[in-house]
Amino acid sequence: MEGIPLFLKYDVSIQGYERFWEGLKAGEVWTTKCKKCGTIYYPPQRDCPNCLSSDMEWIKLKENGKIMTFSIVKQKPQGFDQEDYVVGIVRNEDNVDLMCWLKGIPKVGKDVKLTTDGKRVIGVVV
Amino acid sequence: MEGIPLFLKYDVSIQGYERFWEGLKAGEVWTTKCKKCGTIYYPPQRDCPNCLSSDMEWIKLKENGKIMTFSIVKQKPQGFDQEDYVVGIVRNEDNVDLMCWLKGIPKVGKDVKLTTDGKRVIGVVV
Amino acid sequence: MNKRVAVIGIGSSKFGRRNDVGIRELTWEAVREALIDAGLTQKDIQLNVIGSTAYRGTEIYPAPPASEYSGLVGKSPIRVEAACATGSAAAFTAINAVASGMADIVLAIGFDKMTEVDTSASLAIGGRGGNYLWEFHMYGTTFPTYYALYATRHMAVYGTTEEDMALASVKAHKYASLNEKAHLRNKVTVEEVLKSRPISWPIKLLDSSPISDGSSAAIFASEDAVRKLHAEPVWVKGIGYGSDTSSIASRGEWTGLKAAKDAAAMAYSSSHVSPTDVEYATVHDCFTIAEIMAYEDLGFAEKGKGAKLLRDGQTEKDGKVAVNLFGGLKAKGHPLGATGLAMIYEVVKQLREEAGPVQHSFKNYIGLTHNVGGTGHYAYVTVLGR
Amino acid sequence: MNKRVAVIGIGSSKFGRRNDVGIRELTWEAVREALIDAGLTQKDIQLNVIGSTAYRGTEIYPAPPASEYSGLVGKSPIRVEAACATGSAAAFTAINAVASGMADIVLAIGFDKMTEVDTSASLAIGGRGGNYLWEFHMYGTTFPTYYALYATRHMAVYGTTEEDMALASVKAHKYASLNEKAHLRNKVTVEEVLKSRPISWPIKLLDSSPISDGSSAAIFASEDAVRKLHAEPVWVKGIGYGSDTSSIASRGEWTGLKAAKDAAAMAYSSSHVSPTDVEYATVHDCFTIAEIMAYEDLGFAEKGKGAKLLRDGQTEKDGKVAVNLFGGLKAKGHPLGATGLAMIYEVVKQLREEAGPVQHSFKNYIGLTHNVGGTGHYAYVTVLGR
Ligand SMILES: [Zn+2]
Ligand SMILES: [Zn+2]
Repeated sequence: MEGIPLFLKYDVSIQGYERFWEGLKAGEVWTTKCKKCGTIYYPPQRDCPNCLSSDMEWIKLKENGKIMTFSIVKQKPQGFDQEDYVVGIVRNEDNVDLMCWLKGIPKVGKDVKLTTDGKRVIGVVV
Repeated sequence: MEGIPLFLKYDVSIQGYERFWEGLKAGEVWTTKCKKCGTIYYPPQRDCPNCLSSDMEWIKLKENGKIMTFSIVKQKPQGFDQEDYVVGIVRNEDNVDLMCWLKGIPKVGKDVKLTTDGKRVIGVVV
Repeated sequence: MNKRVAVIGIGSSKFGRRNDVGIRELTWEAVREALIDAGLTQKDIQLNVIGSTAYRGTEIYPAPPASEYSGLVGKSPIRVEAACATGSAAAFTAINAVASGMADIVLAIGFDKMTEVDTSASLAIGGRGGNYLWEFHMYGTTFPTYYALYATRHMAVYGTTEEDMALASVKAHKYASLNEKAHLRNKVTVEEVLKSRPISWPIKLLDSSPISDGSSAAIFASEDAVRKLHAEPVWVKGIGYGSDTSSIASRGEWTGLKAAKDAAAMAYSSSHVSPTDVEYATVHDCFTIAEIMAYEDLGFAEKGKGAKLLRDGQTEKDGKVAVNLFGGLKAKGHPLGATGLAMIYEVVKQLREEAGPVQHSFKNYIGLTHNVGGTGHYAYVTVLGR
Repeated sequence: MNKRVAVIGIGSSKFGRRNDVGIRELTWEAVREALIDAGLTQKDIQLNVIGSTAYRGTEIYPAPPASEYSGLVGKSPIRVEAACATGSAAAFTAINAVASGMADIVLAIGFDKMTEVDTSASLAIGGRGGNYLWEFHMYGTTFPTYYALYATRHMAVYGTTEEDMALASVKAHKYASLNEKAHLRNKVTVEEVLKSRPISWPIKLLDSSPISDGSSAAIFASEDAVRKLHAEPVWVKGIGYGSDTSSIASRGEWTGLKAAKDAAAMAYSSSHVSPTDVEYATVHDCFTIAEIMAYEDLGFAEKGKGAKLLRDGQTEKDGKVAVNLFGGLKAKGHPLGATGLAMIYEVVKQLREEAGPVQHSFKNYIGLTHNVGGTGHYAYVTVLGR
C-alpha cells in the first residue's frame, strides 16, 4: 500500500558563513581561523571549541593541493540525478584537507589546483 | 539558503491485514482475536504477545458506540490539505476503543454508529 | 542505583526562532556554558550522550556534526530519542553510565532545530508521533490533536474549562517575560488565549508551545569526581520512567498520562521523596492541558483537581509547589531534544539559588523534572536535591 | 563496571526484503525468539531499550508501535541511534542500565525496515550520514562513496586490490548460504564481484551489503538475576566505544577507522583480553573494504596486512580468528538498527556451541563484536565470553 509521502523542504541558516559562499562564487575557498589560539577550521566554524573564543578571522586557502583519495559516484542519490561525478579529498598547501569534486583523470598523489564552480570546491588535476 | 529537499514516498506492507482494508471498503470494521487466549487487538495484530501465538481469527466489530473524546482539526498537516475534520475516540459495544472521524455534532457521551468511508472508520453521531 | 550521581554543570542556549545559527552553532551555545559552569574542558568529558529528535532539520543524523563542532570527537558514541522527552532520555543514559562505573564525568546534550521545515511538514512529522498507519495515515492526526483528545475528555469528566487551561498560558508567559532565554516574552491575558486561533479544538494557538530552536546541556559526575573537582553538586536523588501505547485510543483513559504516573511512582520511591516534599517542579506544559494533568499525575493535586491548584495560585513562585518559573515549554519554548535537559538546567539554577527574579524560597531544596515524550508515549520524572 | 552483566536470551528475525511484514511484526519475530530463548515473559523485563535509525520507513518514531505490538508497554522509555552501530548503542545502554543497578533484566531490541523507500531516497538518506551542509549538500556523497574514499586510499597506500576486497564478499556469501536467516544466500565468485555494477568506484554492487529489513534482540541480566533464573549466561567481559568527525575529510587519514581503534583499545583493556585471545569475531563488513580495515583496527593483522589475513584463510571457520561465519552484513544483510544486536546474537550462538554447520571450535570461548556507525562516526567493540 502507498503511504502518505513526506516532503521535506529545508531553510538552512548560513549566517556567519557568508564569506565562504561569496568566495565560492569568486572561485576562492575561504575558511576560519581562531584569532586567540590559531586553530584553522575547515569546514569553517564561527566558534572555537579549543579555547571557547568566538573571535575568528577569515583566511583564504591556498590553491595548490594533492589528491589524498577519491571515488567515482555512479549510482546517484535523490537530488543529484545527473552524470557521474568524482568526489575527492585534497590536502592543500595550508595542510587543510578539503572535500571537492575532481575534474580530469584522478589518481592518489596527483597535484590539483583548487577552484570552484560557484556552488562547490573543484580540484582540477594538473 | 535552500537545502536539498528530501522526498520520501513509502511502500507499506499490509500483508495479513487484508481483511481490515477490505472491510473498510464494505463499511465494516474487522479486527483480530487470539484463538488461544482470547485477547482482542485493535489495531489488529497478526501475533499475540500475550501467549506468543500467531493463530488469530478475524472478528467483525459491533457498530454501536459512544464518543469518549474528540478534537476538531483546524490546522492541517501536510497530506491533509482539506476542510476541517473531527478526530474522535469511540468505545463500541465490544468494549473496543477506536479512533475514527466523527460526522454530525460531536459531544462526549453521545451515541454513534460506526461505519466507514472506504478509507477509514467513521462514527456517525445518532 | 549503585553509585550517587550529581549534576556539576549546566548550560542552555537562547530558545526561539534561531535563524542566526545552524544546529552546530546552536549546540555549542549550551555546551560552552555547561563546560564553563563546571570549570571543565572537553578533555575531562569521558562520554557524551546526545539527544535530538532530528526530523525537522537537514542534519538528520545530527550527533556527529554537533559533536565535531563542540570539540567532542571521540566521546560521542550515541544519540537517544524519546520524542519530546529526548532530553531526559539523554540524562537517563548519562546517569546510568556514571552509576554503572562506565565513566566518571558524562556530558548530556539535547537540541533540536525545528524551524528548518515549514509548519505543515512539522505537523505531519508530529502527527506521525503515534502509530503511523493506524492514526496519521487514516485520520490526519496532528500533535495538538492528540493532546486535544485529552483536553476534551478532561473537560467532560472533571469540568475543567478553556478558561482554566488559559490560566496555565498566562502564568507561563508571565514568567517567560523575566527569562532572557525564553522564546516568547510577551505577557498574555485569559481573554487573548481564548480568542486565539483554534489549532485542534479545544487547543488554541496560545494553549500551545511554539515551534522553537534550542539546546541544553548538563554534566553528570560520580561522587569521586565531585570530590576531586571540589564541585558544588546537585544530586540526582531518583529517576523514574514510563511508556505507553503508540495508539492513543488503546489507552482506555484520556484524563491523565499513565507513563507519567508510572515515572513519578518510580522516581518518588527511588528517591524516598513524596509529592508534598517537592518544592519546585518543572512540568511538561507543551499544551496548557498538559500542565493541569501533570499536577494530577505527579500527585500535587487530587485527580480532577489540577485546575483548582492552578486557579488557587499554589504553583506560583513561593506557592505550595512552584511550577515552571522559567516560563515553561509554553513560553520559554520546546525544542524537543533540548527540553528535558533545559528542565534540569532550570531546577539546578533554582536549587543553587541562582534564579534571580524568579528565585523560589526553598526549605529542603527538593526539585523535580517531569518530561513527557510524544502524547504520553514516554515519560521521565527526575528528583534533584542539594 | 560495577556489576557483571550477562546475555541470557537472543533472537533474530529473518533478514531480507521483508514485504510480508511491517515494522511491528518484524520486531516481534526477534523479541519472541529472545523471550523464548531466555524462558522469560514480558513481565520479567524491567526496561526495554530500542535501537532504530528509522529514516527509511513510515514509522519515523518506531519505538512506541514496536513496543506496543510486542507487549512491552510501560517498559520502553528510550530509542537510541548511532547510524549503523545503533544495535550496539542499544546494547551499550542496556548493559549500563544493568551495571548501574537501575534494572536487573533489560531487553535491547534493534530493527530497521529499510525497503519502504526507494534506492535513490535511501542513498540521499545515507549521504546525509556525514555532515549535511559540507558534504552531501555540495558534493552529493552517498554512503558507498564515503567507504570508497577509504578503499581508494587503502589501495594506494598498501597495495590492497579489488580482488582482495572481492574475497571478503566471496567468503560472506559462502557462509550466508548456510544461514537460514540470511538475506543473500547465493554463492559468488571473485570474477562475479569484479564484474558487478560499480556503485561508487571502487565499490561495486557485490562489494556492498544489501538494503535489508530485519530485527534482533538480546536480554541482559545482572549476576543476581542469572543466579535466580538458573540461566546459562554469556558474559559481557568488556565494552568500548569511539566516535569521529562528521566530515570525512577532517580525519586526516583514510586507511582505518579511528573510532574503531579507540573502541577496540577500550574493550580490550576493560576485558583484559588481547587481540590474539579472540577466537571468533563479527566485524562490520558493510562493504568489503570495511572487513579488511576491521582486521587491522582490531589488531588481528598489522596495519596494511588485512588483505593478507583474508587471502591466507585465517579468518575462516577454525582459522586463527574466525570472522563472520554467519555471512556478515554483506550477505546476511544490514538492517542498520538490527546489526549490532545481530552480531551479539551470532557470537552468543557460537559461544554456546549452537551454530550448527558453521560452529567454530573454541578453546577459551572468547568472542567479539565490532560494529561501526556511519563511516566511522561511531564504533562499539564488545568482548563476550562464557
Ligand atoms: Zn581558539
Ligand atoms: Zn494469545
